[in-house]
Amino acid sequence: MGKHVVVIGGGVAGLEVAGQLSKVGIQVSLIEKDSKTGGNLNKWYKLFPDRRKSSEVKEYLNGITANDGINLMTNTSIEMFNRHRDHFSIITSGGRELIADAIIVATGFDLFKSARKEEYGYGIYDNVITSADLEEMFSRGEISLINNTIPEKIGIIHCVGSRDEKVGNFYCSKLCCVTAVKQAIEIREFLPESKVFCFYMDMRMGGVFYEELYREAQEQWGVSFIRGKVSEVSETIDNQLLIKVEDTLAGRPLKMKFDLLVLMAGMEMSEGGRKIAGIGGLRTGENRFFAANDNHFGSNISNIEGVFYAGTCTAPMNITETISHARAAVIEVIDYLKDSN
Amino acid sequence: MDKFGFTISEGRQIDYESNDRRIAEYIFDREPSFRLCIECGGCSATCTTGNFTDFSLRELNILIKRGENEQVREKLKKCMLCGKCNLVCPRGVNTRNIVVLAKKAFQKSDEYAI
Amino acid sequence: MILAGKKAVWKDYQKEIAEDKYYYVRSCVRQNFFPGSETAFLKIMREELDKDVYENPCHTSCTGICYHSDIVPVETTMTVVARQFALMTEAGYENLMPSCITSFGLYTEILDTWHHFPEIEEKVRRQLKKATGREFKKPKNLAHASDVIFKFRKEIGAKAKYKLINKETGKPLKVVDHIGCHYAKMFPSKGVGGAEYPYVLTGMIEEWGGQIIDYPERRHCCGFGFRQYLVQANRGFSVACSKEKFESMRPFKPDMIITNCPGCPMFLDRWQYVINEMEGKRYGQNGEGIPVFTYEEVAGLVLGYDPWELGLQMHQTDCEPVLNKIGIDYSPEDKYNLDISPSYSKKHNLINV
Amino acid sequence: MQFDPFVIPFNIGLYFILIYVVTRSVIWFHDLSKPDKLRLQRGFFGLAFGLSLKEIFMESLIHRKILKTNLRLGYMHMSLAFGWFLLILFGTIEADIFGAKHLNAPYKAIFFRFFNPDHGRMGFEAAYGFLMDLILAFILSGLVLAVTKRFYSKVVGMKKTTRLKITDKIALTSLWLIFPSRLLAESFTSGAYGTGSFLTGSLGSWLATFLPAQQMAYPFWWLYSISLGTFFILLPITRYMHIPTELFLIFMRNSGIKTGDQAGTYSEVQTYSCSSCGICIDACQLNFSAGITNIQSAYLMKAIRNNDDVSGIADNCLMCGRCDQNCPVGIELSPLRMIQRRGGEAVYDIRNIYKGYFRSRQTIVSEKAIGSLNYNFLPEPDQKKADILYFAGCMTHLTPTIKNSMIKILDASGVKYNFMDEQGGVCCGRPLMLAGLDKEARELINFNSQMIWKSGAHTFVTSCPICYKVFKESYYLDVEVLHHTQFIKRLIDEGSVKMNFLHKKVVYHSPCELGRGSGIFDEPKDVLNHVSRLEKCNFEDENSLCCGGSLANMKISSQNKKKIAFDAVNELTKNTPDILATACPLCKKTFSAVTETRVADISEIVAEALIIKPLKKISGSNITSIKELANI
Repeated sequence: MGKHVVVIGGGVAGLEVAGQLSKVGIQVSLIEKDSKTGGNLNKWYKLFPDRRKSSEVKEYLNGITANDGINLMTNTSIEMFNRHRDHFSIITSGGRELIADAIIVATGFDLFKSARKEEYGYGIYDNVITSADLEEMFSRGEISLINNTIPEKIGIIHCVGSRDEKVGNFYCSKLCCVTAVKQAIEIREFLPESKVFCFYMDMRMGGVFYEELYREAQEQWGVSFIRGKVSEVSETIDNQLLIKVEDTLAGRPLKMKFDLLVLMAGMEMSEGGRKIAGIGGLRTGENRFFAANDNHFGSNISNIEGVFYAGTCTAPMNITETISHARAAVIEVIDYLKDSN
Repeated sequence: MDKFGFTISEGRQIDYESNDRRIAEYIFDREPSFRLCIECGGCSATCTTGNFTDFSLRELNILIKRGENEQVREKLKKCMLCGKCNLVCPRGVNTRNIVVLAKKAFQKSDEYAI
Repeated sequence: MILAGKKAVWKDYQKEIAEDKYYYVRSCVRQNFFPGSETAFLKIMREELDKDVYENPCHTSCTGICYHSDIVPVETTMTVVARQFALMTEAGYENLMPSCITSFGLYTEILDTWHHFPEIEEKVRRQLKKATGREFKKPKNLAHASDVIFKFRKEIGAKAKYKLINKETGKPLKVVDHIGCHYAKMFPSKGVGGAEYPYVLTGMIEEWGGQIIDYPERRHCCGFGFRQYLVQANRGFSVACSKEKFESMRPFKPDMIITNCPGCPMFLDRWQYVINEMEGKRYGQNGEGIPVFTYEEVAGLVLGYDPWELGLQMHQTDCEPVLNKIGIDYSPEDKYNLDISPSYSKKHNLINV
Repeated sequence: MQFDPFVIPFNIGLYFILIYVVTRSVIWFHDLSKPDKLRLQRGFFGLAFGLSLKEIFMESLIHRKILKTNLRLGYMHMSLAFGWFLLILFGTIEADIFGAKHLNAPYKAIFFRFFNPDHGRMGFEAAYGFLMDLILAFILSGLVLAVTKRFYSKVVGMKKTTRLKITDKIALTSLWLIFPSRLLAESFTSGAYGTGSFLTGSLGSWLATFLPAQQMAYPFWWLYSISLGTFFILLPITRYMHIPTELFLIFMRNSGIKTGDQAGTYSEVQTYSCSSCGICIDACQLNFSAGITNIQSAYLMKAIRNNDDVSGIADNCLMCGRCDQNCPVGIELSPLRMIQRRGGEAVYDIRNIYKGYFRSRQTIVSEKAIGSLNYNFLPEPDQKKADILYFAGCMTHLTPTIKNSMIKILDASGVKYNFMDEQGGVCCGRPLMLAGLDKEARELINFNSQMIWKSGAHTFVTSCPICYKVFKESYYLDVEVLHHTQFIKRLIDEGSVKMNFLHKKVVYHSPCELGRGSGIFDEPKDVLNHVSRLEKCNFEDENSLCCGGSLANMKISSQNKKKIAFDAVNELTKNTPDILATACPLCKKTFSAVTETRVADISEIVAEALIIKPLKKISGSNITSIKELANI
């Protein structure tokens, strides 16, 4: 067809879109701001609910994008793009101009900056870490505290930056619950002597095999789940973390000490995405993610003709959903390119 | 000592670290399904005793787990062991055994105390 | 504790504090419980820092205590506050500097309310005009007196005669800072360092040689909480709050407590006595109690003011252990020799109305 | 005087065990309650004695019941027990007739061949020798089976064999050695003297061809004596104590003694009567469906004998009663288990001991509260007057179709009744009793009893077999207690209700508490036959299965419950019935969860078939419901 599509973002959605488009013979330029593709997937060691290694998914994505039809541009971001009558002109950070028939935005998400929840002391207390930090520990194969001792009691705080009016995020990131359950199990696997407690507001186990994983965590791994939003964290004299929470089911406030606290950071519109929205005039919703044209049958379509969305730049999604959403975007693009002929 | 017309209030906070959770451990060891409770309250809703009193197995489960044993001790006696809770539980928690074990554990802790 | 992380938070909560020309409003509670504090503050501002501080004797209570006790309706409170602003406007000042944390919180709250609901401001203006014939301008800068001391902590440090260092061991004194709840918990952006890790007192202590300790219950209320204390039946709750804090700070072995709110030093100080009377429990090293100071008193002490001039004899928990640790020169026999105080004050021109 | 030192071990063993058994029986008798002593005395001079002798012969020697359940296992037990008995009997006769003198010491009969090596060369003597060899061969054939069973239990048609402790192993070894050593001792002696019949004679003369028979015989006589002596001495601390104890058991049982609520002579006699044959293990659904193999009654009996901690075993049981039903010795296993559950905490309840002893229950004193109350929150019992009380029971409230069906039937029958727990009642107390908490149960029983008394009802109908059992057995009410199947049967017989015949294929599952527990097998089937095509199935009446949902098991996991239910349903629905009928809300609920087949309570089927009389228009009234109509 001789068409050219620019895909912005080389994460799961971007790679899937690029791979699928090049399969049908469309020329693709894939723009990635980092030095390598993979996006947030690179931070994760194993995936829920089956705890397969994230590298397997990366292998798959690398496989479908190992294609001559894809022009991969790393360390590149978009400075500007303009819509002309039937094409777009895009200026990259390198000063290059790309002419594209369509654009797919796959800028993904950023993890909520946990330091914004000051009361949890991320970046202030020695042993408060985020889910991503924990994944890195898993990758390294060791879970240890700042002073190189092994934690015995680990707390996991759900909903950090999600469903929280105080940080301006009303929405549910929907994957942190199952991530917490997965990580709790992994901690217990790594440290069989440890005790793990999850503090949740609601257990949102809406995905396939999520509930089963939750049950496994309770039954097999003895993970305790306490319903209540942690209100504050402080450090004790022996460098433990004291949390205050209401055990809402007992109807009583509760205090508890931990060696390590893991914050389940939620998902937010990525910085890159915000930038694109600004320069391209793309509409965003109240949740700051890109607003799709229609929530039911136009979730890939933007307010600008020829610009499409794929993946978590529109809402929190797991990898399965991201890939499905990316494939749906491919269909929309092909449809669009056909019509514009 | 009511010297000033008031007394120093006792905290309501559950102090997890200083609470005695041996009763909970005793039950965990013998009835692993104790861990499976998701606090749905199905047991309390159908409870024969709950029809007459504020007895709630869900609440007792949680208080035992937190080591708030003194609140449990007396309430536990009210259970009639009829087993409706067992049938209702969506997680297959062996609720009756938990009650029986808790009773035993309290009995044992009393013996040790003497 | 990662200091860099804390500093990053402090960076986010910087506030504008006026350089000079302050309109000072006193605190109802403070001038009764610790009258030396405000006197010392004025002396420091005027004599040590050479600032223009204006005080108006027509100034009244802000009604904060009654407002927080649900006795005075908010509109009345706003009108009273508007009158304070009018006094300031009439005196030609723009930088409001309350001594009381509750006043500071209340002014902040009212200004914020007016910002969001201008019609309320208009209504209050009308009411004030009708009642008193006065008009007002909103303050250009609103800073608590402790903010101002914080701003000039380095200058005070430079003039200091003593440092908050244990003379015997050479180690910094371990200081607990307690920030009044109304300082930043309602409007974190209006407090130096925010609400979670406030910097206002920490900055002073670190500048003057002491070391701040972070104990788990540092965010907890002192127990005043207005209604808890004012209703006698609730006082057990008030004292329990203080006790919670003492129990939490105990393992850190603090040498002293510094506060920036009028009520907190009162409760942290007096409740130590009450807890001892009721439960026989003593805090502090050797059961001497943990001395509680206002930030003005601490500033006065490092500047070398006489402890009895600062009114430290008014404290229920003896402050001598700290004076001895620092090595302050004072005469123990003059502690309750109150006769000297008025003449002493006059001589030193401390009371300046 | 015929004597040789080798008889000493045997003599020591024999006199030890004789003295032990006599002493033990004196203590046992002494510990019996007064009524039980009377029963025993009456039994001794009455019919019970004869019956016991017959039973001892049939069960202890022939092992008729085991033969019925398992031919090979029965043969094994019979050959050893009956064979040994015959050996002793005919040996004694032999010693008496052919020995040096009459009325010999017991060892003379046992070691007859040693002291009379020349005996049995001709005529009648030889024929008698043939008989003795035949008996020995009979025993040895059983022994071969026993040895094989120990190492490969399937040979005797059993899935499991009981595990042994060390003294049991020694006793077992000495038991096994008794008969081979006798065989060899007799054979060598016969070989040396050229006597003996087809077994000992042939073996002896063959052995004598290459061995010095005279010298070889003596050590085997020693071995024979030592084996016997060891076995006798170990008897009281091993399972073989069942051999003498069983005789007492049979006699006590025939005299009308029952297990009761507390440990005592009878429970001890029963415990020692268990031979660990393992039939209960095979019958147990926890074994064959859930793979739980350490809690069966044989293990419980063993643990009690060994003074082990039994709580783990005692609580992990469905109390379905299948083992009671299958026990060849007739031990009341479930009541014994209940004693363990009570853990000595049984209320000393005079009624339970005298139960069945007094002719009239009316002489029993009324209920009194015991100790501090657990359930003092219960309201003041209050009940409207009615002829018939209907009590659904806790579980039935979770299966409202049963409840509604019963109401429909009751309404249609026109009887005057009250629904006692319409708004949710108080538990019957049986679940507490099953957990061994009799004291607590008694409080609930008192409460419900008062409710029933206040109603003045003459008939009490319940839908739950668990309730039925406790109301029937532990309430001592002057009220007729009926399960709803019995009640429906009565309504049908009286013609109070009329039904259509449903052309449906139905299989009936007999609930444990109703069937084996309370002996109600026929009424439910009669009712079902009346309204549907009731089919036979492999697990009927006494042999019926447990659904797995039993409240009696405190320990079992929900997964294992499901496995039991699943296996049971599979058996019951082999012939693809339209409806799997049961008469217990718990069975219904448990089965429904694991099968596609419709599971229904009998009351539901009856309600479905019910012909409801058309409402007659009564002038001047606006009666709309059957209930109101029935009340007119």
